[in-house]
Amino acid sequence: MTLSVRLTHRFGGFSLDAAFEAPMGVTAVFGRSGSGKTTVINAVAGLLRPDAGHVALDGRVLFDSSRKVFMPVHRRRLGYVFQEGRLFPHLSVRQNLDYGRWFAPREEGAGFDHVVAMLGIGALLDRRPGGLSGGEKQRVAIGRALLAKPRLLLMDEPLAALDEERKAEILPYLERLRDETEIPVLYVSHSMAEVARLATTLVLMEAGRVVRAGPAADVLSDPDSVPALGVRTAGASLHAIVAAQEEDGLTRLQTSAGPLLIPRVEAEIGARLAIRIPAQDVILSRNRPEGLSALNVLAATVTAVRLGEGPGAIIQLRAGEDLLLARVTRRSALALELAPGVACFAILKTVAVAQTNVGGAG
Amino acid sequence: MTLSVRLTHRFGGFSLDAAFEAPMGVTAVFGRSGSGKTTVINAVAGLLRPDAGHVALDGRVLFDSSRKVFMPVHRRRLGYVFQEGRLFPHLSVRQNLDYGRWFAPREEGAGFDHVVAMLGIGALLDRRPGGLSGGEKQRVAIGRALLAKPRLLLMDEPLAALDEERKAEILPYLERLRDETEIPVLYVSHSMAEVARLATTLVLMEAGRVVRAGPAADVLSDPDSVPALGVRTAGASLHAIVAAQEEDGLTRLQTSAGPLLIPRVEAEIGARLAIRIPAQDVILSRNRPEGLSALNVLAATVTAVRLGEGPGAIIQLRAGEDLLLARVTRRSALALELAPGVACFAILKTVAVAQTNVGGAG
Amino acid sequence: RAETITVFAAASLKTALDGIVADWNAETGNTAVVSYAGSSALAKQIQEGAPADVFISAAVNWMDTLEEGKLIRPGTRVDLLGNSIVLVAHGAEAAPVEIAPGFDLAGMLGGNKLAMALVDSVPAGVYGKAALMSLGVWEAVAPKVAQADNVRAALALVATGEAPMGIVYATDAAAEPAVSVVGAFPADSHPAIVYPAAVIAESAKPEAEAFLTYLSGAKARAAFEGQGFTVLEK
Amino acid sequence: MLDAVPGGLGAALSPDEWRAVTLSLKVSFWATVLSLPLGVAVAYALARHEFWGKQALNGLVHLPLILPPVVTGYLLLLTFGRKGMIGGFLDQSFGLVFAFRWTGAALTAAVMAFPLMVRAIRLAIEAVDPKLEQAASTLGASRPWVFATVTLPLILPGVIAGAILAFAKAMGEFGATITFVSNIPGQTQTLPSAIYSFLQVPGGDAKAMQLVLIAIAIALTALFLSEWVGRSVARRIAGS
Amino acid sequence: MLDAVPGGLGAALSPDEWRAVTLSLKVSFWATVLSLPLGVAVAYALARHEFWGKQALNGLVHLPLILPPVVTGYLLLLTFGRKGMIGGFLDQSFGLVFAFRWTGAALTAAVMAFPLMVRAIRLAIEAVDPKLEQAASTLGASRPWVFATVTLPLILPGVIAGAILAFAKAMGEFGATITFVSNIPGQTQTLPSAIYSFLQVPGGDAKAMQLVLIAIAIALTALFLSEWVGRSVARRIAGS
Ligand SMILES: Nc1ncnc2c1ncn2[C@@H]1O[C@H](COP(=O)(O)OP(=O)(O)OP(=O)(O)O)[C@@H](O)[C@H]1O
Ligand SMILES: Nc1ncnc2c1ncn2[C@@H]1O[C@H](COP(=O)(O)OP(=O)(O)OP(=O)(O)O)[C@@H](O)[C@H]1O
Ligand SMILES: [Mg+2]
Ligand SMILES: [Mg+2]
Repeated sequence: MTLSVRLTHRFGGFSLDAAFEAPMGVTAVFGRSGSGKTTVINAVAGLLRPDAGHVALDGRVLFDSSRKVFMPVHRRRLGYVFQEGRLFPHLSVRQNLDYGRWFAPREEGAGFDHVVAMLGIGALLDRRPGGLSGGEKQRVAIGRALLAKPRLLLMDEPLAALDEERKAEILPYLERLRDETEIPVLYVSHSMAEVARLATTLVLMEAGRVVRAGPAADVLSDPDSVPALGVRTAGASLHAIVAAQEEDGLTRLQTSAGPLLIPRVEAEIGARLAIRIPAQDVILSRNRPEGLSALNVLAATVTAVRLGEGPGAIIQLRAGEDLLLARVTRRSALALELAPGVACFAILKTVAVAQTNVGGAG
Repeated sequence: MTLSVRLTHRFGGFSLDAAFEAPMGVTAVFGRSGSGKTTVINAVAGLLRPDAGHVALDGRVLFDSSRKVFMPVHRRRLGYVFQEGRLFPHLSVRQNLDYGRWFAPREEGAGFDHVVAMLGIGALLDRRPGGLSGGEKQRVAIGRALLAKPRLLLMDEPLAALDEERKAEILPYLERLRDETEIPVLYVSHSMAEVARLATTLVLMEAGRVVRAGPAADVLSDPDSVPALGVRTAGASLHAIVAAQEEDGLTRLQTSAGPLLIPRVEAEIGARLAIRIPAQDVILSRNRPEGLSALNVLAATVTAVRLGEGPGAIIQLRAGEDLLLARVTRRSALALELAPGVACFAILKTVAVAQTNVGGAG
Repeated sequence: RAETITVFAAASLKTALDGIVADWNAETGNTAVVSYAGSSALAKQIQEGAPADVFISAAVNWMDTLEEGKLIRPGTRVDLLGNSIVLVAHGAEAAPVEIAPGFDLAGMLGGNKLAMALVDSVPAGVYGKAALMSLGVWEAVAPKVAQADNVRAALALVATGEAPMGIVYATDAAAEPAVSVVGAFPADSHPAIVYPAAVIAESAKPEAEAFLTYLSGAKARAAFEGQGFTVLEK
Repeated sequence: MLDAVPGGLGAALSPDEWRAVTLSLKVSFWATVLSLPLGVAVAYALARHEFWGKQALNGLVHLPLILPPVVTGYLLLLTFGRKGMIGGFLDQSFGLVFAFRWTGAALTAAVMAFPLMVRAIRLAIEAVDPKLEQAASTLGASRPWVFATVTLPLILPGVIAGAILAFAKAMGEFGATITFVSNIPGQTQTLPSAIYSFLQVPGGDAKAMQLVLIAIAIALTALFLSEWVGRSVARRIAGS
Repeated sequence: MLDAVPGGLGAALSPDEWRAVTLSLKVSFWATVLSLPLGVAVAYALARHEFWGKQALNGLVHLPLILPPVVTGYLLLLTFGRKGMIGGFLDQSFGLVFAFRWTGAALTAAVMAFPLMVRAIRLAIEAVDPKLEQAASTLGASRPWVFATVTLPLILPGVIAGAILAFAKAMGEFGATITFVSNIPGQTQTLPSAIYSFLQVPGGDAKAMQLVLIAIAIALTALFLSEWVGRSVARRIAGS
């Protein structure tokens, strides 16, 4: 399934002109406040009729201004998690969750009990949305969208109102959704941790325009997209296979660059994972360091150096078959004489690989 | 100025029983979704009349159930930034911002132009809130509260809807507010980065109860509070004085444990700063490492070791006069033979000290 | 010195009275303003101190009530006008009906209604009911009576054909082209239809009595008769 | 049922007056119930749609409010009377007769109360956040479903308010009713007609006031009932 | 101003009829304007407060809707007439006379239109999110200020709707007016009273219809004006 989007639209002072393809998996739309993310997602949902453009989901045309096609919202079969919940105030939480099921085909999908348990909203089922806390509301909204068994999930900062632990609980479910079902997801978020973990495709927006779009791994590991992403959110992904579950609570992975120890991941031996390594969590060394608390040292070769305007530099490395990004100071880059072709070691703290940065291979 | 809060309240299945003191500065209320944070803040604001308790701001009693005192909301002089904006739909952005000024004393305070520029909402002034994006709305809400010149600021996840860069722009202003004015701030957030940067006092809530409260530095550097905070958000703060602005864009700080290089901070030489060092950004080594891209190596002594239930361990270190926390794997802790009294080196990436983690000394 | 007097008059007098008032105003230089409403409303207003100088009622009983309440100036009450009630039928050329004791009105109506004013409260209805009773046909007709709140509404029911027949004042019937008078009720079949008039006790204006006198004058007589009223001799 | 009302008021009423009371209830009830769906539909159209002739429809709905009731009654007579255009058609096609029947009284009451009903419902609809309706449609609900499951429940207090307002108005309607269907005891004599009759004769005030009290009692009961229902609905929505 | 209306309708009207038109406008205008603050206050009290006697107040407000207009007019005559309790008091204390003055017609119109006005405004108030009012009070606004700067602007469409509804109702009010203040040309003869007069005599229908058209024209103008104002207010709120 593929979503293809091409849109132009004007509001007073703001003009949108965006085009991208969202293949299977999670397509994250990333950009500053006011860059037009919600506008794009609304146009896909059919809540906004754009001035011109074309939107198709898996060949089915949802909107085509040239042929005057505009499929009504309710026929598009989307699950939309809104930035502000939008729960039905007159229905109980249970009835809110059930709402989309009236219209969904009877085919199998996420089960009610399963979704409720995963979102931790079992105790709320008989309450009305009026008295729920901000995070509780958002969890119910997510459940409601999931249970509508949509052909496309639209999520507008669905986790912004949730605490870290709750996020960490829900993210794996979204991953499973991405990996096990054929539902493409259009995901708006300000959190690069979320985006990097979930996204298979990344669309970077700025002032109504798409400045970069492509497979998440490519965009994230490209030093040139660092300015658009923000220096602190850049980072690349390593592909790995689970090699062993060690008894002190670590999981040993095999990557093309060597072994990697991370906090335990509940996965079968042999399972494929993608590990996001934020650029600023990587330390470089010209010679193999000894006696550090950091357990992971990968041999690598510098492939590109991009000096920023500030005191930092982004170093792109090849470690085995994967690309890594490291963010170091310009001073260190000079001191260590880092330049394309130079061999070095990438040091990585085991604990820095957080649960949110481990995803099933997308 | 001090806010003292003692409250009990029941809603259907939820019961609140919380007491804490919020001295000058920012008191962060941290806890999971549904733990009662908004309920506490509403009781302080006077939007909720709790079953029993006592709330006083700087000796002035706002609520006292035993003496049946309940000061009306509008006389409390608070600036409340709500979780959901609550802008006045019939007023322009400018009029929204001006709203509280009608009732505020003419004394000096944050100027209109200043606040508008800082929040980047100059272009929106003549618009109505209806068409603003989520982040734009929240910025206006923050401005509106600031311009009311409150004696107490209440902020309920004010930055949750903002992107990282916008957050990074607004945070320093909140810090300045904290440092330059005498306005105490009660700040609810899910983001430990924000909390750790802003909070002078920390109140950790769980299921309606205060599980820990105290000066942020103490709570954050105490290995015992790690479970309540969540392992990934623990960390301590170093006190530092700006020593020099280097020409390659770095700032050299002097700490009691030695020099520290961080990305440029706009501060006078001699200014005092607090640098938050997240526990998971610290790498430990028994011998002084050489040839690393990490520029900061501090000599330290282990003061406490706390092994977690998982594969991790929290090491508390004394570096000069400050306490640091480091999160390492249990395996490394054993391999490096870390135990109280052991001397070691803490390695810190320069770039890991993000703008959001540098604050004026609270 | 010109004076303004206020006349409270039954609404059915409007056409005739408007002309007479215009004449009187022109001749005397005084001004008479007329408030037209139902006799009951006007009487009640007079009871509550309305600033009326002259009252012309379509209902004898309301004038009696005012007189008992000493609300009209003694000696000024006159029976000003007379009227008659007629049986009308829908259509411009309906066949005449002979109205006599026991005539088969109910049979003529068949399943349809006889339009009247409210038979227990509005004068035209009261007179009509009395006539039918004295003719001995009320029992049979009663279930078929549709009562309107005034004569004009009853007439409208016949004019539209909603009811084939109705009992209304001769004055109203004459002016409605969509109905035809098919018979007149004998004058002795019901109490005399009288429009009493009087000066109100609280009125301090001599012009009020002069106006009342003028209403019995030749010019006024012509105007009333032009509308189908009979002007009663003193 | 009503005959069981004990003592005082009830005892002093003649059978005709009792019949006026029950007839008024019947007329008002059916006028309200039957015009409610149309009222909701018209209110929805006026609140949420732009269409050709919208202002004309709006004006038409409000006419009975603006016109003296006698005029409305007369116009009804001309159109819905047996010789009237619509009335004649309905009579011949469906045997549905309004003239001199309680059905006509109900029609009149419905027409007279319609503007009040539509206004109340329309305001309620305008207060519903369209974002909630959008949310429902993204979940697969078509327009009618969205209306039935989201809009309608949310405007329920407004609909109840509108219905009760209409009921109260119908209970008090007199001028148009008597003009259109006249006053036939037991068939079209409603409570207000009976009251009017008593006010027309000297000394009838006491009797009239007795009936007025009955009218007030009925209408206020309906009113308080609606307040109570409206409030409990609102409370349910605000969260248990 | 009105005399300048050209041709047709205007030309054929007698001075008395013109006076009825202008008087109706005056009466309806003042009835609406003067009762509006009270209407807003009562609507606010009913929507947002619990107090002793609330249901009694609610019932009282709705009485004119429930009662046949003649009854309301008669009750007004009894209480506000010169011999009535309140009327006598107001006359002696303030020289304020309602009976048989245009002020009485305005009072009647206000009373008759009050339930409609209050209902409309109350629904609008109930639709305002109390959270916005809370936000205003945290910014330092006292209850009255919150009302003036937040609640009132937000309910403006409802207030306008209520006012226009009241105006339209006042323009059409007849039964109670003629019963209370009679039908004195130039003083208390409103447009509907004039229409009534013409309907009571043979051959008056044409004239009556002419006046009806004028009444419709005025009321519909007001109605469309209110729609337009309400819509532009709503648009302003929705965002430029
Ligand atoms: N209905 C509207 N009328 C006018 N301007 C609008 C409207 N809706 C959105 N805009 C403007 O379009 C721009 C993009 O809005 P949008 O909501 O898509 O931003 P966003 O990327 O979702 O931001 P955020 O992250 O803050 O939610 C903003 O500048 C906004 O003010
Ligand atoms: N009016 C109410 N009626 C019933 N329960 C309520 C009400 N308001 C809050 N609660 C319950 O009280 C608990 C605390 O709510 P509160 O809004 O204070 O949480 P919170 O800590 O702010 O959560 P979040 O981070 O999700 O905003 C929740 O379980 C909530 O459902
Ligand atoms: Mg958005
Ligand atoms: Mg909250």
